[in-house]
Order: sequence, then C-alpha cells, then structure tokens
Amino acid sequence: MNDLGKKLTKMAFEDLKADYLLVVRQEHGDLAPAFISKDEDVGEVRFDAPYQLVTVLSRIYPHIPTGKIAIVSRKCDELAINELTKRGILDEKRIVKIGLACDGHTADKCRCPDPKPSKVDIGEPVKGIPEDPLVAKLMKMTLEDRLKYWVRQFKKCNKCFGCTANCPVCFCENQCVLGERTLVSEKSIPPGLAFHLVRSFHMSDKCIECGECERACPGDIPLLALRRMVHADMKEMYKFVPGDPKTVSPLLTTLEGEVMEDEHNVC
Amino acid sequence: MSTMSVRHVLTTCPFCGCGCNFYLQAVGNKLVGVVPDKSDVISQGRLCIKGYNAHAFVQHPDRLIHPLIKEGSGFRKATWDEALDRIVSEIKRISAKYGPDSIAVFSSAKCTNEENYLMQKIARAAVGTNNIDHCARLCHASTVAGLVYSFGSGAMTNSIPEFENANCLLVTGSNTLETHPLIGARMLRAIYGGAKAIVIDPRETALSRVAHMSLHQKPGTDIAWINGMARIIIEEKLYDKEFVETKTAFFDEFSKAVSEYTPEKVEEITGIPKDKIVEAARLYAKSDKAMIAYSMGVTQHSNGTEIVKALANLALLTGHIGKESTGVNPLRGQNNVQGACDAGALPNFYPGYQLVANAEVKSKFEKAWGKPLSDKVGLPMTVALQLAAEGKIKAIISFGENAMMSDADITHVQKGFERLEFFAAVDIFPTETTKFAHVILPAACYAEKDGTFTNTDRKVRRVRKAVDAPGEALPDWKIACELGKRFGAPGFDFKSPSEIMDELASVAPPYAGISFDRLENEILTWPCTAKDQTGAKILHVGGFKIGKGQFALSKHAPPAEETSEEYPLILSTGRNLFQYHTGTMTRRSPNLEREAPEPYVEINNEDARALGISEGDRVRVTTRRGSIAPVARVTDRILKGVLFIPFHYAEAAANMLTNPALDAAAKIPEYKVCAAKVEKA
Amino acid sequence: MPRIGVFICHCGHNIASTVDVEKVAEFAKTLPNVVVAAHNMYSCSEEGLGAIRKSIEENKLDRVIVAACTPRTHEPLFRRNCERAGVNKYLFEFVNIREHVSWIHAKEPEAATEKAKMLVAMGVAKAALLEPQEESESSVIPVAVIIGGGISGLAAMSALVSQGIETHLIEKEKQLGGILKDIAVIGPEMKNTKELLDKMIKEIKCSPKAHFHLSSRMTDMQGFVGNFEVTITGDDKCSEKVKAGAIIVAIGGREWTPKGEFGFGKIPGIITQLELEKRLAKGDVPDNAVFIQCVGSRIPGRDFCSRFCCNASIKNALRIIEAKPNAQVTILHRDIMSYGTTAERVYRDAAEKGVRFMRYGLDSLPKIEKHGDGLSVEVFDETLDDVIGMSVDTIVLAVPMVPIENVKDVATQLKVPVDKLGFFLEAHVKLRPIEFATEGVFICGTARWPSQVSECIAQGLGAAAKASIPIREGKVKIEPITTSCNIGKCIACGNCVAACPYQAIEIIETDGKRHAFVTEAKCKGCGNCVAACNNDAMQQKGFTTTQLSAMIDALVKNAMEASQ
Amino acid sequence: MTEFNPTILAFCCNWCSYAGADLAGVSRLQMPPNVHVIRVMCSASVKPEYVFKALSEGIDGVLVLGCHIGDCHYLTGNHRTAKRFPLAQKILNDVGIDERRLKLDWVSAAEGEKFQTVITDFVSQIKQLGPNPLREVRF
Repeated sequence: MNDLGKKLTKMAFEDLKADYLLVVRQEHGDLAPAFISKDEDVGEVRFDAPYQLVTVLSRIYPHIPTGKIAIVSRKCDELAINELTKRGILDEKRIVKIGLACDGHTADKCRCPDPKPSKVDIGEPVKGIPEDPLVAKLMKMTLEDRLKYWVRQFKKCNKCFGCTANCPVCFCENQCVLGERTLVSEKSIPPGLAFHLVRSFHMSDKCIECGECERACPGDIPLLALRRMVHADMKEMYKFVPGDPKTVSPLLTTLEGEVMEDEHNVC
Repeated sequence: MSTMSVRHVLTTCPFCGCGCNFYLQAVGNKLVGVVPDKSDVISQGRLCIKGYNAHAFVQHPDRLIHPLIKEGSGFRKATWDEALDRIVSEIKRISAKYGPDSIAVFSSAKCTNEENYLMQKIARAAVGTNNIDHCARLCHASTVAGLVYSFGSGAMTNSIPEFENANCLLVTGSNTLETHPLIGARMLRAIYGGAKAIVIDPRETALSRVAHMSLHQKPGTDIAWINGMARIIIEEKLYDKEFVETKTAFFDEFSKAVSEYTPEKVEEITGIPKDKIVEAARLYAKSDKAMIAYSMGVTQHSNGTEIVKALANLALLTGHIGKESTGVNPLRGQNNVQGACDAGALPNFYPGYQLVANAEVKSKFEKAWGKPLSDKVGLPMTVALQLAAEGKIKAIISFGENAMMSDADITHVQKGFERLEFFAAVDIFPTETTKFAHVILPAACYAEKDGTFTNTDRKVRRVRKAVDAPGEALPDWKIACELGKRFGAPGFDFKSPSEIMDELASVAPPYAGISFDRLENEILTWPCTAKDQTGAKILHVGGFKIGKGQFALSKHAPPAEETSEEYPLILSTGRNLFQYHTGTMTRRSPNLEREAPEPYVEINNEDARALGISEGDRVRVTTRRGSIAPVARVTDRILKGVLFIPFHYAEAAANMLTNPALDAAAKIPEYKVCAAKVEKA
Repeated sequence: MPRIGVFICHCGHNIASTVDVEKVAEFAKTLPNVVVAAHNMYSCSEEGLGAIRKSIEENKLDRVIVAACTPRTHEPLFRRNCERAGVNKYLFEFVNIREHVSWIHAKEPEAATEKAKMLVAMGVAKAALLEPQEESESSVIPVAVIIGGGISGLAAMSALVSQGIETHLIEKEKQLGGILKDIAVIGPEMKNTKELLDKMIKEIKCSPKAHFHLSSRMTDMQGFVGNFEVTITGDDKCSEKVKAGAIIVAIGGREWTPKGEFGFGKIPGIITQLELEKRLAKGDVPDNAVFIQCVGSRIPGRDFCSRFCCNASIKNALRIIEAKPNAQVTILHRDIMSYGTTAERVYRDAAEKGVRFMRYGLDSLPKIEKHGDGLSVEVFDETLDDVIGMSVDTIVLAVPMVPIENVKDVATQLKVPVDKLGFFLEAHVKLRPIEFATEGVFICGTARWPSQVSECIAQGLGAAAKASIPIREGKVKIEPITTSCNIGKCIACGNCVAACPYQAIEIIETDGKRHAFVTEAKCKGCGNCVAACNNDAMQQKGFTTTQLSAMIDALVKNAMEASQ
Repeated sequence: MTEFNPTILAFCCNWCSYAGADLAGVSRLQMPPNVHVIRVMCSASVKPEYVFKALSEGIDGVLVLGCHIGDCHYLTGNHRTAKRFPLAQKILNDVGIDERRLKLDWVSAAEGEKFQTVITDFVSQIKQLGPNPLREVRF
C-alpha cells in the first residue's frame, strides 16, 4: 500500500465510515479500477485516474444491496453522481465522495472547463480550459461543411457502444435503444446519422461533459464536441445544465404556466 | 455487515485475434460487466461490441455443467471418472484394433496455449499419433504454409500499433473493421492522418468506404491482380533493387512469370479497371511505410497458399518488410490461433514449428516427454473428417471444435461423425457437433481459468480466472491432464497452467523466454527466446532467418468450382461484426444477438431485381451440396454476381453450401468461392 | 407470416376520379405479405363489406386494410366487419386516400395515385405488425350534461329525465326556450309554441333528475366518455363542476343580421322574419307585405339553404291574410322549398288564399325605394317577362340561420370540429349522425345545421337516445390504445412517470427489479410516456415503435425507389 | 433535370391535426401531394427518434402537428411536444442538417385551412432547401 492508498483508506473507512472504496490502482503493470472493502489491501493507488469511476460503479452497484461506498470523484464524477441520484439510479445516502482535483494535464486532455470538485480532498486545483476550440470551430462552419465534417467522423463508428458503455450517466446499460433495429435501422457498420442523433437527444439532459465517450471511441470521433454543442442549446433554450442535483430536466416538465403564444412555440 | 467481494480481473478477450485486454467485473461469483483496460497497449481502453459483451455468455443457463454419456437418442449425466474412463478405454480399444493413426485429436484456438500444448501432447505422447489439428486449418493454414516458404515464418511481421503509422495500407480479403475492430481502429487513425489505403475486396466494407482506393475483384482472381501489380512495379522499376539482390531469391524467374499479367489481362480476369491496378501498384511501391494486411479472403481458397505467396512477393519486391510499420500481416482470426499453432497443435509441427518429419526433433521430444513418438506426419483436420466419412478415421477427441458448423460441406461432415466408432467432445455449450458425441465433457471458459493467449501480433497475453466454472465444469488443461494420466502417459501431472508454460518454454524456442512470472508485469512477444528478452516486435529485421526471402511463381488458376448456367452466382462466406464464428458464445449474448439476429445473404441489387427479390425476403440459396433459407439483404455493396453469407447461423448454416475442395499445400477449404443459385423461398 | 388483404375503395367518384384505384391495387399486390388486393365501388356498402368478408374467408386473411376515407368515421364499421368474418378487429388498418389524397389533390391524378400507393405501402407495413387486442371497460358516470336550453336541448332533456337519467342543462339566458320564445306559432301546422314549450318544461321540471343552470355558460370541459368534468360558470361568476358520462351540444344558432341588403337598417319598414314574428306575436300585423326569400343565403360565401325560411314566410303570409283578409302579400323567392306533404299543401293553400308567389333571379334583384310613408318594390317577373311594381308598408327579409357568435369557444372547450361556417361537424353525416368523433359528445339542433322545429326535436331525442346508451350500459369499452411497459427493457429511470399527464404510471419492484407499471384504467392512450422513454420499453397498443418505424421504412423505401 | 419532388412525413394527432386534415379534405382544399400522414393519438407520442430515423434515411422533411397548446386532448401532452422538438431541431443543426427540415406546428380540428397553409408552406420550404443531403451520403 502506498501513501496515497493509506490516506484514502483512512479517509474512506475511518472518517467517512464507508464500507467500500472505489479507486484506481496499479496492477499487473496496468492501471486498474479497484473496488475494495475494509479488510482488503488497496494496493498502489494512482492519482492520475484515467477511469470514469462512476461508470465502473454503476455496473457493480445493482449487485451490492447494502453498504456505503466511498468513491474518488473528480468534478465530472461528482456531476454524474448528482444526475444518477436525482433520477433514483444511485441512492444518495450510500455514496460518499472523495474529491479529486484533476491536474493540468488531465484538464487539458479533457478540454475541461472546470476541473475543481466542490470539495477538494486530493490534488491541487488548476484552471480549466474556458472554451472548447473544436466546438468554436464547428459552430463557425456552414451547415454543409458541418454535415460533411460529422459524416466523415461518423464513418469511423463501428458500433462498439463504447460511448454508452463508458458513459457514467448512460444508465440504460443493456437496454439502450440504439441497439433497436426499429429505430436505428442500419444492419451493418457504420450506423447512419440516426444513431448519433438519437444518442445526442438522449444525452441532452444528462451529459456532464466528462468526455469519456470520446476517449473510449476506437474511431477517435470527437463526441465531446457534439455533446457540448447540444449542451449549449439546452442552456440557451431551457437554461438547463445537467449535473445540478436540484434542477429537473426540462424534457420532463410541462410548460408550467408560461403563457404560450402559438407563434413563440411553433418552430 | 458482511461485505461483497468485488474484483476487477485483468484478462484477454476470447473473441478475435486482436487480443485486447480488459477487466472482467465480478461481484461474488457473478460476472457483471467488462471494463476496458485504459493502459492496454493494444486496445488503449477501447473495445469492440463483442469485447464489451464478453461476459454475457459466460454464466448462460445453457452451459454444460456435468459430463454426459450418450444413451439411446439422448444423453445421461455421468461422473467425471466414468466419462474419462469411457474415453480412454474406447480410444485404447480402437487404437489396438485399427492403430493409433485411426484416431484424431482436435484442439481449439479458443483454448489457451497451455491447453493446446497438452492436447497435442495427448495426441502424440498418449494416443501415439500426429493426427492433431485445430481450426487454424480453416483460417490461416495457407498463411503458415505460404509465409513459411516466403519468409520462413507464418505470422504477422509487425505489431498492431504500427498500423497507425503506416502511410500505405494494402488491405485485401479482410473486412478489418468488423473482424478485427481494434486493428481497424489503428488503420482508421492512419487513414484519417493522411495514409493512403488500398482496399481490395469483392464487397464494399466499412474500411473500403474511407479508403483512398476501393477495388472489387471477382472472387477467386487474387493472384491475377497481385501479379499484375508486381508486373507494373518491375516494369516501372519501382522495386527495391538492392533489397531484391541481397535479400531474395528467384527474382528472375518471378519477373518472367508475372510478365504475362498485363493490366489488360488482369482487368479481364479480375474485373478491376486496369488503370486502377497501375495506380495501386505505384502507390504501394512508392510508399516508404507500406503494410499489407490480409485475412480469410486470401487464405480460404483452394489455392490460398499460392495467393499468400503472391502477396509476400509484393513485399519482397519492394523491400516492404522487416521495418517499422512495413511488412506483411495476416490478421489471424481466433483469439489464440497463433498460440495454438505455436504450441504444436498441428499435424506436421511439434511445438515451436519444429518439423515432425525431422528425426532430430522427434528424438528431442521423445526425450522430453519420455515416450516413443510417431514419425508419421499427421492428418489435417479437414482431411481427417473426410477420411472419417470413408471409415478410415475411427475415433475423434475434439476440444471445442464445432465442425458441424465450421467445416465445409456439413452434410458430408455429418456422415463422418455418424460413421465414427467413438467421438468425445469437450465444450462449454452443447453445439451442433456435440450432438454426435458419445461422451461430452463440460469445460470451463476463458473467464474461469488461468492461462495465456497469443494474439495475432504475437503478444503472449494472460488469461485470468474471474469466477468459478459452473457445476462440475473443469478447465481444458485439467481435463487434458486427467486424460493423459488415464492413458498412462507420463508428464501430465501439472498443478497449474504456469507449470505447463514452463514445459512449453523448455521445448519450444520461440517461447523459451516466457513464463507466467514475467507476464505478470511485462509484455512479451514471440519469438522470445531468452529470459532477458521481451521478444521481436518486428520480424525479419535486417533479413530472413532462412537466408533469403523466396519469390514464388504463383499462377492464376480458376477456383475449384466455377459458375454454371444452373449455379450462376459466386457464393462467399465470412463473419460479421456482431457474431463470432459458429455463434456458440455470441448468439447467447443478448446485445450481440440483437444486432444480428438472423441468417442473411447479401445480394447485389441488380441481381436481386432480376430475380424479383427484395430486401427482407426469405430466399433459398442452393449449391451442389445443399440448400439453406436465409433472409435477403439487398445491397449495392457487393459485386454483381456475388453472394455473401455469414456462417454464424445454425438455422441456415452457410457451410451446408460451401465447397470442401482443399488447398493442395495447406488443406484449407475453399470457403470463399463456390457456385450457387438463389431464388425466392 | 401474416396474410394481408388490401381493399381499395372507389368511393364512387370521390376517390376513383382522381386516384387510379386499379393501379394502387396492382401495386398493393407486390407488397410484402399481401395475399390479395382488390378494389370496390363502395367498400362501406353492404355489398363492399360482404366482398371483404368473402375475401377474408377465401384467402384466409388475418390482416385487412381498407384504403378509403378517414378512420375517424369509418373505422368502427370496417372493424366490425372484420369481427364478423372472424378476424380480430384490431388487425384492421385504415388508409385514408380520400380526405388525404383524392379530395386534396384533385388536379394531380398521377401524383395522387403515387401518394395513395405510398400510403398503402405504409399501411401494409404497419398491418403486418399489428397484434390482436381486447377492449377493456371503464365505468360511466350516470349523468348527462346538455348545453343549450332551446327546443333541441329541451327535447333531449325530456327524453333523458324520462329515462331517469340525472341531467344538467346549461342555458346562457335567464329563460328557457331559445329562439322559439319569440315565435308564437310554428308552421306548417300552426302549432302554438308557448303551449309546446310550457308543456315540455313542465314535464321536465316534474322530474327530480332535472337540474337547470340558467344565465350560465360552460367554461371548461375535461375528461373522456363516461367521465367528463364540465365547469359551469354563471353570470354571477360563480362556478361549479359537474361530472357527467355524456354531453349533448344544443347551443342552437341565430338569425343572420343583414348587412344593409335591400336597404335594411336604412329604410324603415324593412325587417327580418324574426322581427316580423315578434310583431305578429304582439298583434302588430302589416297591411300588406312583401317577403324576400334567400336574403344572404344561397350566395357565394354562404351558399346554403336554411330550409325553414320558405315555410316560415308562407306561414306568416297566411297569418297576415288571416288577420287582415284584404292584405296584399307577395313572396319573392328564388325557389320555394316547402318539402313534405303538409308544407306543400299549405303552400298551395297560401297561393289559393291570394298570397302571390313571384320568382326573382340573382341578376335581377327586387328594387326597393322609400315611397311616401310606404315602400315601393319593383321586381322583374320571369313569367310575365316584365317589371312589376308594388306598394307595401312592410318588407320582410327571410335571412338564413347562422352559428352563434362564440361557437368556436364551445368547440375548443369540447375539442370538437366546426365547419368553415361555424356549424358543428358530426362524425359522419350518414354513418354517425348527431355524434361527434369524440366519443360521448353529441350534437343536435341548429348548432349542427339550420333545421325546422320538428327536426330539432327529433335530433334532440336522437341525441338523448345515443347519450343514454353508455349511461344505461354503465360502462364503455376502452379502445386498446393504452400503453404498457416491457419490464425487460425498463430501467426505472422515471421519465415516463414524469411525462404521464394522468399519473397512471408508477415505479414498482417485481422480483427485485424496479420497473415502470401502467395502471390501464388510468391510461388514456396519449403515448406521451412512449416518446419520453429512452429505452423503447414503453409501448402503445396499435402504435408500437416497430409498427410506426415500419411505416417510416416503407415510406423511405418507396420514396427512394421512386426517386431513382 | 426533373423538378425536385420532396418526400415528406407528417405526424398528426388523432384529435386535432388529423381531424384538421380531414376537414381540409372535406372542404376540398387543394395542396401539394408530398406529405404522408401517420396518425398518432397525440403529438406527445411522437418519438424524436422517428424524426431522426426518417431524416437519416433520406426523407426530405418531417412535420409534427398537434393540438394548440391548451387544447390538447390529453391535458398537457403537447407541452412535451413543444419542448422535445425544438431541441431536436437544434441537434439537427449541430450536425449540419438544416433545422427547417423539421417543423412543429399546431392545427386544430376546425383549422382545415390552416392545415392547407402549413402543408403548402412546408412543401415550398423544403423545395427551397432542396433534397435532403443525407440522400447522397453513404455511410
């Protein structure tokens, strides 16, 4: 057990009274997620966690009926946990977060605007990247060029479902509608545009911009940029940003007494 | 509160030859998911859909959980002792009656290196025959035969990550994005980074759609376009003169032999426009980092070995071999087909490609195994099955082979199984083949045992146990040990796969430097001949171990079966992305089955229109050997006159149709070409 | 494999004059799973229905498609027909090639035919995936609400309360009776209206089941057949909510006010029929009068005949002559509509009694001028081929009946359609008269169309009879369009729970798996949850995602083939 | 070069817009023949997935027609419609598809003429935009 391991186990099992701890550690020369209980050795914990631990947790969680789970969570993990607890997928009372401030390298790689969690337990907070250069570039393009760009990118999609499998807020797991032949009708790869449009729609009120989809894409499709563009739309139209534990998705509410002038709401 | 045991077990994917590592997530004894390994050198934390679903079939209720013995028309539960004793006594009886060469053992490219090593050892040291083979026969046997001739070694000359840095990719007979997705991903990265890809395939594939050049040859005409390219390279003096002079043999003969393949003639034979051949030849020859990648579209022909050699000729001619991101790369299909060959599960090779026919080698192994061995080269699996139908092979022990799905002309294969006096099958699920067994043994699958797989770029990768095997199922290596002991052969009391690897390392030079201890923290690539080496990432650096690379005089020859008035279409078979081989595992994985749930035939839209067939119609596809009824997928992405059927589906098994004509050298069947007709069902 | 039969309807000329029905039928034969395709003159006729049934039997059909008019009217008929032939009625699919094709693309027969083919292909694609359904039932609140206290509403009410059905009547005025209050006698039998109304109201008031809401209006309506909730607001702004199983609309019409025609409003002595009625009721009888028929009707923009005005003019002409035997009464008409035996007899009677009938044409309108104290009329007599002049003291304009001003508000509240003039549109003039397409809501009287009193009464009784069906049965069949959750696909995200406007969905746990559950009785079949579901777990009967996707696929396939 | 003849899909709710379409028919209001109606019970049951599917597969335009806000047969059904489809439009725009290929509008059962106008205007809009670029795109 290294020093970080010692610090984390103390924090998780003594201070936070958790039953489990989810971290990343070095194992067989590789970086591995590790979900340990109190009496297990946490091993060589690594700081530069490349795993979206909320995703790792979400597969295990349904099989662990009781107990408090401490999770090393970056800013994006924290937002993901908010989204999941809000929707009743995770039980708020069973999750405790150990805040990890990402280093500059990680923040750069993720084009992260705000890598600082609400409470910093490990790491030194750094400044984020204010604007995603790719999003800026794409928004400046003509429709025609933008379509060309995305079509060329989506031609690399080989339907691995890595974007959903690794997504911390994609909680449909094995029931993803993208696997339905009725709605995404392509029988072979690459799937057509519908696949990506449908996913964009489904993620519009959930995505917390961790960028794991992009990192998991074998085709290097810049999915984070698309997520961010849709986000900007959500913000503009409904003033909604996912990851806030209190706000409800605008797609789930009525127009709520807003006076509906036909002209305004007809698109 | 009692806590649950949650483990993330690093292991290797059981599907294709890419050999991606990932973590199996286990809670208690339940597998709950797959997490990609972010630091994996192959996958880089990415997987294909099969990888993400590699846990799904493991704990499927269909798993075989205890030994079974045939009784009447069904099976009854048996104890391990009874089942094992039955196998040994039957084999011994048949061996005594007809001789040991009346018995064949099939090992499996799905099993670990250690297990394959033991299976060939059972055949050779316990049963006393070299009749040991496995499904490499059906995929890259021609590669082994061809590349051993050309370069001295039948494996990928480069490593997977190198694809990414090539600036020319010549991909033929490989639907890489579907069959080797993570290799395909590297190719995509190269292409999107500016590399020029030439994809030559009768079908338009996901890769060909983003390639610089996408050419469609008539199936069975590969040697023509390859030789055509060679002719242009020679004629335009684009070949590497120095390399040819210093590192190769038979150039003059070769040069003369290809001279008849003029672009016009090539166009006539292959259907590829002549200017495209010229363009492709120039592109390949002029690129400094050019990689050839090929797969079953090349090997599964009755002249597959010749096609492989022809491709090797191109690399020899241009010196595109033995360098970073430059070489000839057969993409091997199964997760451990490389390893199964390495471990000696071949009728003509002992472990480490040491020739059975070599007396010196034989005596070395007799010494190592403490038993006299047969000096007779064994039978390839395809031949053994044909001989079974003739009554000359009397018994088969099969570890995981599903010949009733995977071998050509199933009807004939079935005759073989029906004539056998004894057939023992070891498998994880009941299959189309186990139906014919007299004894079925339940095996543990990859997630339930330790061992190693050697992937297509020759990396020896650990397989680790994540959960317990269901019921009484045992890992194949334990089954092999039990059988070996019961046959009374020495050297079968291994306590762990690690010990077996140590023995393999001691007899097979390419594995000499490999051990489980080292694999814990190191990436080892064969040939890894010493404990202080990590192996050769690139083969043939600086020259060929056999002295000189040999040009081969491959000649275009028509396929074994040509189209006729009655059977006017060419049928080709293969895989799709979502299913794997005979479907035993993937068809039990809901997310994979959902993607590709039913048997289909791809048919060109013009052919379909002429036949009155539309998308989704049930059709009948018939060849001289049989007939099946898949659903039509009408597409312009397949050449006119060509049909394609994936062979995953038992309900419309493509191999009812395929031609069992064998390649003369490699004995691989011609899965890629046979004459067929199609009509609305 | 499904066995689909496709029946293309000519609808006489309605469809066949634009759409090449034969071509559509031939095309349908090429579609997947179609066993037989035919075309009939009138699919909805007994002959057409019989032909469909015969074909079902002969071809062992298990799916039936009729390409004809709108499902909103004819679907029940064809569904019943399927049932008669032993095919579950929800295995029937309707394709609308009349309202959606032939009638709106009348000038483009080729394009219309192509579109009809496309729609049939979409219907076939959906039909192949239809599943048999059973209807479920829901209870009916045994109360009726009638909007409007005129003769139609009262007739309906008397029928309902006499059956013992609790009935609420909403009348915007202080008094019951509607227009009839101002009319003393009605023709052609010269019945006394006061007696008629008083008798009716008295009878109704005897029943404890009758509730009147005078000086009140309906201000809101929610709910469904069997379970409506009507908000009634009085002029005093007090509101109350009444729950009802059925609603009858009897809001009536009004007399159209002339916009200066023949000097109306400028020249004294020019009055409307209703003004004359009021004067006659008071005993104020003109010395001589000219009636001008069809003022403001049977002209472009208002090209209908109100049907009662000829009789009304004849009736009033006779009343004038009866009161003042020397009175000169002339009826200037464009055609006399005195249909039926009694009215025709009265018409002849009037002529015999000296009422002059003269025909005028739209191109030679009567000229009216003020002439001293009286009025002069000049009219071109078609028979004499000459201009005739008359001096009269009163000119009566027979104007049409038009919808009441706030008809659109009522239509909006009830979610029922009106035509471009503002009259309510029943579900089907012949097949489902006095009913709306919205189940449980009925229409009678002049809100539907200008009618004579006898017709209003008959319609009122008819609407009451129809409204009493669900109330007497106590239950209505709920169309199987409810949604349900595929537990295997559900991940209990709760999107559907949030989307449901009826709180019909909750998350429950079965065998340790959390999933959504739809209470079918609460589900109204809007399908909101279906669209909200990210997993395709929520499915609506008759509108499953596979069915609708298949329709899209069929459209795509045929469109792409057409464009090639 | 033949004139571009777009293929358009329309979802109409049973209670308002489909009835409005019927009324347009009954009133013999003429309109271009490019629009193919799928009847649904409520505009809120139209999955955005259908729109994405249709446009991805080459349909030139999609109309979603519901009851006016406040008139929904299903209380607040069309509130959801009013929120989903503007977002769907934005997403189309983000990947480079003209958002005008998707249109949401309200047509009541009494608005046969509005139905005619909506259809006529949308067809001419799509004609102006030209064929769906995805028709030519091969993935």
